[in-house]
Amino acid sequence: MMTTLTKPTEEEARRFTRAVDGGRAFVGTVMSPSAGSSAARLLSLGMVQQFLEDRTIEDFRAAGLRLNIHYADFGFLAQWFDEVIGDAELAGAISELHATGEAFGMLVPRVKELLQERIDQCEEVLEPVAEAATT
Amino acid sequence: MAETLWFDSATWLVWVSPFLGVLAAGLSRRRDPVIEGDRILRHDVPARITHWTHGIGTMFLLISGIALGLFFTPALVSGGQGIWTWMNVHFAFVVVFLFGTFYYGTNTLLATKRFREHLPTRNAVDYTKRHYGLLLGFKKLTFPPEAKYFESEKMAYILALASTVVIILTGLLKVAAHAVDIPAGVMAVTTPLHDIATVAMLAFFLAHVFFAAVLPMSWPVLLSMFTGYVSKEHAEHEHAGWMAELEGREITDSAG
Amino acid sequence: MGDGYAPRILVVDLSTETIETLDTEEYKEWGGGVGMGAKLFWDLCEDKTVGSFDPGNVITLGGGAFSGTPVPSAARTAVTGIGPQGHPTEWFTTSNFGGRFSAMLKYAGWQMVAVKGKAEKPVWIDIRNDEVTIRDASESGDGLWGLDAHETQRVINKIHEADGTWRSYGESRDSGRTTQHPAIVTIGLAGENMTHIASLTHDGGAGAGQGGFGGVFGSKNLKAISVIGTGSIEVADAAELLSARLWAADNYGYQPDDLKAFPISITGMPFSGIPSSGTAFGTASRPEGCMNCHRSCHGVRNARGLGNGSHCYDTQIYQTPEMTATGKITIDTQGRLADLMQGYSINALMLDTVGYWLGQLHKKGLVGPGNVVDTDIFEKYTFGTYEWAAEMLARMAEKREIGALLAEGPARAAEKLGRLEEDVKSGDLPLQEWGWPHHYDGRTEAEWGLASLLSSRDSNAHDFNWICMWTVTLHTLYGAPMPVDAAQMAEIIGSKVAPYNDPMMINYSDDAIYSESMAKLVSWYVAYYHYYKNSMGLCDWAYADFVNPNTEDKAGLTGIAEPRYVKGVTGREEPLEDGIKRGTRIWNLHRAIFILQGRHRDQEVYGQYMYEVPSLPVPGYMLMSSPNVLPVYENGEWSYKMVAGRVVDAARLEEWKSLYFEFEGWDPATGWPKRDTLESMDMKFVADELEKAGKLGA
Amino acid sequence: MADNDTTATGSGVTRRQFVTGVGGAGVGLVLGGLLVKGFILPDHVVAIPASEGYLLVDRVKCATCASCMLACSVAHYGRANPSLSRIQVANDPFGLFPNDVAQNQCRQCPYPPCVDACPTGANHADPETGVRMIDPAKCIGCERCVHACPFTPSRVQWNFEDKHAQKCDLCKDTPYWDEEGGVGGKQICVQVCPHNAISFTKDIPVQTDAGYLVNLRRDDAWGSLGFPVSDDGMELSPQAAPAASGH
Repeated sequence: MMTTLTKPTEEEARRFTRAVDGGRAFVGTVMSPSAGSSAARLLSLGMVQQFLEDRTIEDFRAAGLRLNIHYADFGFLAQWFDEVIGDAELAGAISELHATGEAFGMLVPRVKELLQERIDQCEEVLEPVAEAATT
Repeated sequence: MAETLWFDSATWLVWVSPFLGVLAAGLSRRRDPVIEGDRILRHDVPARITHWTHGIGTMFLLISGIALGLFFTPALVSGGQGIWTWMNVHFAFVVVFLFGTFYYGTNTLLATKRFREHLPTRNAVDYTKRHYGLLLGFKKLTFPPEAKYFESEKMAYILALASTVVIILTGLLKVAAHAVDIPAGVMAVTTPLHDIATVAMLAFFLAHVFFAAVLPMSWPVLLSMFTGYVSKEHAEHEHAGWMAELEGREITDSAG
Repeated sequence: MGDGYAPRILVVDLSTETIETLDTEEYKEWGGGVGMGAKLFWDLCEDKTVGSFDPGNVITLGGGAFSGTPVPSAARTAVTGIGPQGHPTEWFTTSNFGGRFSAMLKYAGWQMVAVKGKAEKPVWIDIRNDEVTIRDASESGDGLWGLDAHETQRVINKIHEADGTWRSYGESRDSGRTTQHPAIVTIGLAGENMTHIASLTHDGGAGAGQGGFGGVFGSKNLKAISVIGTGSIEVADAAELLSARLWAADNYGYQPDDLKAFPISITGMPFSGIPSSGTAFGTASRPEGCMNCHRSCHGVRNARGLGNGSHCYDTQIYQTPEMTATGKITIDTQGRLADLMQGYSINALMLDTVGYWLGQLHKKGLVGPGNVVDTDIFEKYTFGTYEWAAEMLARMAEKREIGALLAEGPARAAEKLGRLEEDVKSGDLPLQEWGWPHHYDGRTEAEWGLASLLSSRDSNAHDFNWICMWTVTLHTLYGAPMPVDAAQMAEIIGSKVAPYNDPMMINYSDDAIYSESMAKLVSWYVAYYHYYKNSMGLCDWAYADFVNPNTEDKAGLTGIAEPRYVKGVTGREEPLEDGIKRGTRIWNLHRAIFILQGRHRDQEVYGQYMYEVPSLPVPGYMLMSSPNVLPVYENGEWSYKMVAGRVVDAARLEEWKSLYFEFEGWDPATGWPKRDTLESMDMKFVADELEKAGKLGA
Repeated sequence: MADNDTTATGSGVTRRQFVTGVGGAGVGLVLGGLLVKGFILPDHVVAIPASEGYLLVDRVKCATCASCMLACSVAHYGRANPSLSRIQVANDPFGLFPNDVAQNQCRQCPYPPCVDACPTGANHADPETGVRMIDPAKCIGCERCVHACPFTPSRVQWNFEDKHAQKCDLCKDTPYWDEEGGVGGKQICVQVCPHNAISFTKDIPVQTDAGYLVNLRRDDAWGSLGFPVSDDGMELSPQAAPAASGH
């Protein structure tokens, strides 16, 4: 996917990558065949990106019953980025993907890519600042 | 010699033993019972030899056979060495038993009278009732004029004879199986037969030991199996029929 | 002719250290497992209202007719008795575990074992065929007390000199011999210390977690039951049984060397499910099967301490905290924790539930030294790390610090803190029913929740869950073509759920879950798992098999296979509907025991969150949610639909309960069985007892 | 002289003389025969034909489920009992992959010590197929074959319920199974193994563990499970019965 997100300012980068407190976490779902479903509280952009796993139906077949689905509702995820993180642009991009109506598993790699792109952008913006701070 | 089975390595002894018995019978000189003063010769030397070789053989065969038993009891011995030891014990007494039994059998062939005196007569039921009824305290009964062997013993003899024949035939087949290929179907009948005959043999053996050795009244006769002689007094009381025969007179039955 | 049963039932009274035997014949009508177990409990437990740790409690273990025979996937051992996990009442309940125990028990000549009373000092029961010894487990004896559950088994193996070569039990040539290890069920510290969260551990990773029976062992001063058997289980029709086994595996199972024959998607497919992955957590591992099972879902790793034999929830007890804290899930954490947990004999759901709950309270600032939840664990360790979890397990097992409170189980702990109502309502402590942690979701998978609510535990039977929810949801989420469409699924399942045979039973629409079709579904579901699985011994991971990817028409083996197994093992002609009747009978007996313990329909309500919190994630909410897609019949047609997002309607649930009680022949006012119903099932003895207690349905 | 049997038979020989003759001749015959057998005839060497079938196992693939054991005992006896199985899977519940399991199958040895040890020919090579098997009816329960087996645990078992030795017959004689067994037919353990971790071959395997322990993992299927399809890098100890890990 081509870059679609605008480069954030230093202030935005800090905001987009911050960890929120537990009460405002995004709740992902771990679906386990044996354990049922449980909630994963995701506090930051980075954690969401790590949480989402790029899997295919083949992976589930090979793993037998030991592989879990890491599920996030992309509609709610977009809402969370918008309302809690304050990254309306990322929220919009996720919403757009969500609106395609494609299967969750098909969207995961694209959402992950999007999130990674945002993470990279923020790191890019914040790195010189961090370096400056240490020198 | 952990795994040596004499049945396997010394099979020939089993074959030679019956012939030795036959040979011994051929070479033996027998003496009939006779009154010698106040005692009576009841069992001559060959009788005693055949009795004890057969009897001791039977006892150890029963013990070892039951310990090893394939079909009628869990084996009393543990696996491996225990089995081999007991099989060898069984073997040793097979040799002894066969010698004694064939010795006896041949003797009997040579003197059918000896065989006949072991067979029950038409008095069997009546005598036995009176004999043991009296022992059990039925005072109104009178002691029957038993011959050399009690009628009850004679009946048991038939059982012993039958089981011995079956045991020997099946046993020899089992031994033969160590040397030649005997069809499995034959062995499938042989082994259980051997075991069933053993049960019969055991029943006879226990009864025999009880009546002939455990009951005090039989002790004089037991002794005679070692010395050959019983007292005249004993014979007159217990074997009135026999005494009459030895003295060449009519048998009188007090109940008759 | 044999009928698959072992001849005797062993009753051990630990108070008097005496052994009693019962004739299995008297109990065969109950199948085995939780059927026989409940009847044994009925007969042997004099006062059914006692607490779980009372010496009067009776615990039974054992399998059914199928156990230890070539019936595929029939290795479960069922446990029954009063369990300490239940809340507010410690209900009579059941649990089960895989492995070899029930089979070995039968080879030893015992169909079931029941333990009552309480030993004066720690003991263990050593069963060697018909020789049963109550042995000293304390320091003065075999020194088992205080050992972890794995070490205990190693010591017992040593006592037996079990080394995989032939060894004899008895002095005779014809004494039994075996190369096998004894099957041992045992407890670790959590059981010894009589916690409410203790499991029974068997082998490396088999265990009965739910119910808390580890604590019952502890309360009886019973460290372990070890059994070695060398006898035979004679089956009625061996040729039919072997043929059924091969027929099932060849036509319905996976084909081990033909990848193409592997099912399109295995996750939801019961009988055809393939072996566990050969690389659990990235380390080579052996897919290991329970006794005579074709599924092989356990795993033996190549390094010690990595959850050997564990395979299930036990390897996932701390996934989300680790994920949340570190962004990944590692064998180093999960595998080691699985081993620790098995060693302590702690119910796998407990660390997960307690961890989540404390995590929530911690975020609310309620946890810390001197705080509402008075503990320093968050100060000393980081939540999400191995160290935090290992410390928490140790504290719970040893009843140390906050562990003393948590060892009471989450419901009692929250109650003591005065937080039960609030935290269950918010979903911070999702206890769906009877203090049981949320597992599968009764809001969407109605039969699962309802069966749990009307029994005494999380129903944990995945018959419909694998097919109707997992398969469909997985395929939906990953955009894969469905093995069968919704109409086909309804038709196939409808054809298999005799005697009702109503395709509408799997209609999970918002309305249908309160209808009579759901009453039928719950009734069938409960009867099937009470009889075929928990009594006869079939494993929940393989049965019922409704939809199967290996057949032309996608119809699984359920309905055909069970009667074949029954025929092969017992010689009895028993069509599926007759088996369902047996299951219903067992279900009624269980119900009667609950009622004697004080059960009334008014108590049968879910944890409050089920009525209030929708089962879909909304920012800021904790929900125990999942995007469940299920078959629905709406506007005249079948479809798969995401039904997540709904809550339970309290009023409609109450109406449905009345409807269901009527359906089962129970009094709708109370939920108590009626005399007619019980007598029609030849259970006059139950009706009499209920009447005596004034609890017979009107 | 009490001996009253002096009656001459028709040929002029007394019965006593006759039996003496028979006894003596019999003794002579047996002893003579022994002499001939021992000193004159060469030691007879019986060549035992090779078995035409063998079981191979893959213990890396084995699920330790004992399906083979139960099926074996049911097919042969109509009873489920691991102790009566002719293949013995021994596993250590606390062992480590891949050395936690041994699949102890009979190797149908080319020079079978168990057949040699049998005193009655009960343990024999099937004349048609060479499979080493036991005729229970001929077994006298001496257990020599059980102890003669060079492998541990012994591949010949004492069937303590039916009281005879037993060993793998490649399912030639399975009264409780409908299928044709033996060399030309099926073997229940091979059929029932959920992982195909037991296979049948007509080729004589190499006479070491390596010949009988084979890799039966097909790359496509087992590799897709993430399962090690190659033995390389796996430290496989020689197949031995695993002990309970008591350390």
